[in-house]
Amino acid sequence: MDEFKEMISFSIRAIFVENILLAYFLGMCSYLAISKKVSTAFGLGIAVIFVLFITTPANWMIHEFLLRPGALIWTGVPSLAAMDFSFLNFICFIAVIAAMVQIVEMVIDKTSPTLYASLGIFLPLITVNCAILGTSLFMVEREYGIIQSTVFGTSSGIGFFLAIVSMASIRHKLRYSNIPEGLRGLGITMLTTGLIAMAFMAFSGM
Amino acid sequence: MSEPLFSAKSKKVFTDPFSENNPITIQVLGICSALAVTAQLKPSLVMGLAVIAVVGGSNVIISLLRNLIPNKVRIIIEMVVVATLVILVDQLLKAYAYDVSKQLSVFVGLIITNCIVLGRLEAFAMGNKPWASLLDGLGNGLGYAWVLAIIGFLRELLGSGSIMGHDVIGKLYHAGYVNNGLMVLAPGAFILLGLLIWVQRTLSKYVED
Amino acid sequence: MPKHNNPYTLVFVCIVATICALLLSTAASFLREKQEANSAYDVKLNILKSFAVLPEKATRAEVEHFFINNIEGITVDATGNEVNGSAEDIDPEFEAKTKAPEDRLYPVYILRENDARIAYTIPIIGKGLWSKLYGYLSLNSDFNTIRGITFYKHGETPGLGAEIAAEWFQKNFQGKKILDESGEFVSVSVVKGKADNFYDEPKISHYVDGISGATITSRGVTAMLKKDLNNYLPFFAQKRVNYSGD
Amino acid sequence: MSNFSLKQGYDIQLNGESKKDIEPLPIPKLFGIKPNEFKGIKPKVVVKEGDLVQGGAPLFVSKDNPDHCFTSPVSGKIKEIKRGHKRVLELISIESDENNDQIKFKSHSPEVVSSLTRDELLPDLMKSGMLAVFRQRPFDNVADPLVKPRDIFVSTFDTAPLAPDSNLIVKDNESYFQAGLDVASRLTDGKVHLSINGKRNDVSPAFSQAKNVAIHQFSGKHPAGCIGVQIHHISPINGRHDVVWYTTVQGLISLGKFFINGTCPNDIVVSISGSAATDRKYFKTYLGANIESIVRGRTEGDSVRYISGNVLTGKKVDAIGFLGYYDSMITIVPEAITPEFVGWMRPGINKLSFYRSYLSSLMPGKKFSIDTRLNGGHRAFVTTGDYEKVLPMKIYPLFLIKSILAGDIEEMEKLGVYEITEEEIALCEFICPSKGNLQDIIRYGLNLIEKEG
Amino acid sequence: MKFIEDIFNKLRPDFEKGGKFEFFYPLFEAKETFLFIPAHRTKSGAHIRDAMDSKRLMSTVIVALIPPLLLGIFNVGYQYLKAAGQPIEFISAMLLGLRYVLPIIIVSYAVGGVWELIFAVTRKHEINEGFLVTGLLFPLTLPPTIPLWQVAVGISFGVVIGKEVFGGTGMNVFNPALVGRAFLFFAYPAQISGDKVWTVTKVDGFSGATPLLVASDHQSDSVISAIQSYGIEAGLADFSLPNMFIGLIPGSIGETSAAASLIGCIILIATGIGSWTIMLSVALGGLAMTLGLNALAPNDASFLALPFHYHFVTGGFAFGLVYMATDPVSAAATSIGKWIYGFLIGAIAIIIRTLNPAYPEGMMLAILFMNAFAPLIDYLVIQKHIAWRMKRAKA
Repeated sequence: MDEFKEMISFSIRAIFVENILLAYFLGMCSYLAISKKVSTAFGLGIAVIFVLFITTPANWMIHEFLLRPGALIWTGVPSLAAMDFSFLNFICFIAVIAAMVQIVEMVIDKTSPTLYASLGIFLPLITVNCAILGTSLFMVEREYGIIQSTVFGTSSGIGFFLAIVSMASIRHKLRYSNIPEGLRGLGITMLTTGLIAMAFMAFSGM
Repeated sequence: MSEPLFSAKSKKVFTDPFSENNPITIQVLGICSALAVTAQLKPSLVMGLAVIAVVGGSNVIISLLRNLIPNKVRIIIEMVVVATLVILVDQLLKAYAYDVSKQLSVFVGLIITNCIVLGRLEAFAMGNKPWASLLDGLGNGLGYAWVLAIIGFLRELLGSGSIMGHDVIGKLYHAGYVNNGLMVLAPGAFILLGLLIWVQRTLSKYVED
Repeated sequence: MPKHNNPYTLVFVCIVATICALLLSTAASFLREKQEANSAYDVKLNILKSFAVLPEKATRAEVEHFFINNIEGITVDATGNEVNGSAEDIDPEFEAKTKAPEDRLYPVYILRENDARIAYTIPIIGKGLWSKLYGYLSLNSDFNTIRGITFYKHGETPGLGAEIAAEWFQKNFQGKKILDESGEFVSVSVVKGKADNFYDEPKISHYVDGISGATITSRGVTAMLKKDLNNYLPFFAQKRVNYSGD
Repeated sequence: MSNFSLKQGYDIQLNGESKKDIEPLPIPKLFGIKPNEFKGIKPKVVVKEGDLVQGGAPLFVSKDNPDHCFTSPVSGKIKEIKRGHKRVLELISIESDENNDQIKFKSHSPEVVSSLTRDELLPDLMKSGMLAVFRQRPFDNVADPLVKPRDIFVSTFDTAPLAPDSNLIVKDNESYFQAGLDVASRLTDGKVHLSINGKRNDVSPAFSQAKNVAIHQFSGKHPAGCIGVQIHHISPINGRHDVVWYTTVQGLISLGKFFINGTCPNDIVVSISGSAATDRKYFKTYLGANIESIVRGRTEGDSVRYISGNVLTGKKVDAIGFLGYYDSMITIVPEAITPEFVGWMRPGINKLSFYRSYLSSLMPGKKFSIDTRLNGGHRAFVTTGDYEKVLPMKIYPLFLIKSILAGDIEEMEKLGVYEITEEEIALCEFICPSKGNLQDIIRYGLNLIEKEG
Repeated sequence: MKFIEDIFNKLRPDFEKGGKFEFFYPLFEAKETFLFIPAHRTKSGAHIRDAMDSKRLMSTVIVALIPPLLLGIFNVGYQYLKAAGQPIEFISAMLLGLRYVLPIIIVSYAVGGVWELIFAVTRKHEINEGFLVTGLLFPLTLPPTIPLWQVAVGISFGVVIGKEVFGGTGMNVFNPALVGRAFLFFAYPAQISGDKVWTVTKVDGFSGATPLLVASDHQSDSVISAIQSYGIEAGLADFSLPNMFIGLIPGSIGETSAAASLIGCIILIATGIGSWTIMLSVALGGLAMTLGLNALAPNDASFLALPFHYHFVTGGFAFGLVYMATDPVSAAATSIGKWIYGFLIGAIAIIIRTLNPAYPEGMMLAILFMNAFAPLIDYLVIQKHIAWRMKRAKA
């Protein structure tokens, strides 16, 4: 029970306090590009949650059983067990993410055409979304276990989802606003993101 | 094809990204990862250098290989090249700039997914000669780096009252001056970048629809 | 763009991958030594930091030199007895993970000045909000007064939890006591807000100012101090007896 | 009969109601028809200045459908064909020969009228210009003869400030009114929906016992009498091609007269009201009559504004201007002349306000004489939820308006722009503290969507 | 009056298009419409207009802000005298309070006004009356000891980043006064939190903890008795329920008094200017969350056990509920949206207060947080409405 509680508060922290986007600036490119319409923001947000939910544990296993120092101990070969392949983290993670996204895309395409219609276009975008790679790298850096990693990944996705959906609805509201010329588009989006990030800090310390 | 190395055209390729076609403030690329390291000037500068190296290097490599790369696996090859360069940079930092590499932590790795890099490869290096690609890469890297440097400079100055770790406020503290804590936090970076974009776009008269 | 057939594609990818892999492994093995030296140097630097003995702008050579000449690493067991072995070889995390409490060994670094042991540093490791916090705590040779503290590795929120690495926070600890007036171990706690709002003399010497907005990190620091100091209490007790006899 | 009790709305309490008394006026010298009142029509003039015309003779026709005519109300000489900016046709004025000669069309006995088919009715309606008594929603255009309306709606009461009482108008015209209803019922495959005022118990039997129609009772404050609001509750418009027609009591009476008498009726009843009017009552006058012939000697004060229609949606006209084709009232209010010192700080016993921030809100039932002051400057929208209080429709007016300002046609459609015209939004405009010109915005949006869609 | 009118008429050509001071037309407009309701006539649409305009709207809010302002001024003096152990007289307390509060308000209006003017002039829009409210709301949320330069920085941030970059009043997403306040909170935490800032005093080592600070950090068996006994022991503040309700306790200038906010609440609801929906739903959200947390509280000593009426009278709950949450521009605009918006503000405020150990006060941050989500709430409500329309069209 206590562990469960711990996970809940861990998850809340990952969603609000350490929001992958608002606190770590990860996933900004797709956030900026896709937050123009609320419906597409919803789509991308859901896709990010989904992909993070899958890739974070997958990368955890790669790291745990192949790459980290001493990971190959299970092979029983002493020379392998002594190897440290962690310098290959980046390249393996990105490959796993690309492959996973590809597989997810194909599976969805086969099983649920409606879901594919709404998520399909976002999936390729996600490969280059740094929030996905960043989450895996954080997981390694912070030495999370498998469960923690999965919760962390999913929560980061939810945090991204909240941020992008809130931003998209604000941009929707701003459509008729008389924003100074140099600020239109990217500028006001940045400033608004700053203010949203400030609002999210209400939970910092929890 | 005896174009001089520093022709007007190459100069333009090189300098355009500083202002008119700045990757961050105009093209809206690659804002991602980099902002996180701008709480201080030093890591910002190092991050800027790392990006310059990766963009420049990968531009040249891809440009050299451009006629050999099968189109089908283009993106993957690009990713592999970029990732290799990034890992190299990361390893070098760990070996020769240990302090900064600790500060940069995972964000060096995230250069891989920085849209600038892939963006330049796709938009320029795949269709241009190595020299032009190098200039383009360096130009874009620099255009990116100066934005990081300014943000890093302002955040460190306003947030910590220092520049490159040296206290510059000094006596002002006695007069009641207090460092602005928000600048150290993420919102400070967003807001400064927003304002920087405002200034830069007003100066270059760029208006987004 | 020329057409490429499948075998070509495959071969091409393999070649690129091989070149990259070769390049990376070469670089990795070539640079490994340097990186390891870096991290070893880092450990030394942090140990010295916790003693607060380094001049402002010490060069790397000076640090290495000072470390060799003035620092002695020893190992103690759970009962506080010195045992054979080098402090550098003990990984406290590994000990805690793999051994029963009574079998564990603990590293201690000692600062010598003219052959006198004047301060002792122990590694401290604990959980913060996001990450493990790593640091060193040094005590004066009365085994009561804190000489310095340093945190060298953490993944806390910049501006909040990461303030544990800030000078103002670490300075707070200097001169605080881990024993109360009757000699009982009470450790040092990080309060929420300003310590002097809550405590007066003599209690104030067991409390330091907290970091606003970083309660969990602060709590983590309090907990790790209590836990790690506790491991060394037998050693301190032995030495203290000797010390008072000095 | 279905009952609708509308909670939202606001009755603007104005001084200057007219006496329930009809005085006939002599036929005026000058008449004018304003082609731009007939929305959705590209007019093509078929007369020249100096031509002699009879009543019921075409002045202009629709460019898209030359059989669709708009006719002269009286006999006389074409005095002027006035064009404005970009040669837009603004006015055709006719100097009446005071004979009131009318072209003869077919006449029918009342019994026959109700058995004619749409195909038999339409040619005469188009030729005589009588089709113009029908307007259609969405867009509020003149009825398009090529479109068969889903339903036809008639409101027998007007809740606008100082609006004339249609009980008085229908008096002695009951059979014409019923004949008009009968004609209307032949023009649609759906129903004719007639709404009556649920707040009154003296509704004319011509309304409450009308035949061939579905009767609905509406009770509530303004804009309960607005046709758009009633359509929304009875059978809403669901899209651009969901076309319904609507008309007025006077329109139906004219229609009845046309088919029974065989000539275009040009007499109408117009009320004069407003705090700057003196001889406030109803006058029997003519379609397209010049204003001066009606209001001369009936105003007080130096500077007044003549409004053809009510204070919310009517058009400002000069004394030398003309009565609007669809208007049955003239409102005369004082123009604002002098600035009011720190007006916004005053307690405001004499200030008319929907809100409760002035003392006047403590005096229920008090009537006000207010002028044409804007009462403030144009500002961005700052309040929310107020428009909804005066618009008894399930619609989000502020969001609709913002989507129009953003030029987002898709969202306008989704938010139900087709259900709204100036008339329904006018009260929102009245209460808007930011003094936004909501009617203009709505029209802009409708024009945009009509052009682009 | 004629005399002033003549002056304006004489000056007018200079300020209008082509005049030599055309640049400053917004300033002229502001001064002119401040003094007069000009005889600007309706040009299109409705020929008569409601007497309500944005000036009246905003001035009504200002009127509603007078009770907390006056009580706040008195309270600053009251706390000062009490801390110094001097007898408390009404006049001297008011004068003392004015000495500290007035400069803050003047700086807020002056600096904010300059920004407003700069943007009005360069962006050629009218000076909006909304600033009158922002300029007063902001200082009321500050501690009386705040350095004046921070007031200036805060209001500048609030007006520029909170409002003008979005295109001015009516276009903003966040409440500018709150943005300014939150900026100070994160930028200069030492000057706006803790227990040294809430009372102006010359007494060294004086602790003027607010009831919430006491509740979040106490060592007593029961959180209520901790609050009540805190001041009595020290002889400084009387944290009895009635006293907290009236507001004679340490805290932000305008926020201490739930009573004064209630008077403002009555004014705003009676005039129909403040949304009672939002006010009620904030209270309900706070109540529901408090009841839930009360049930979860491990013991009486836990902050979680604090009953709702204590939450209501302490900190900025009442003030935020009446004046901040109801700001129509930054709140949800749909009626269902307002219920959700308000409820979540109340609930989140209590969550931050009790569960976030970093911030014993959560109201301002809760409102700011919900400001960010108000457009989303509205969007979802509108989508629901659109779905209803689609269904209706199919039926």
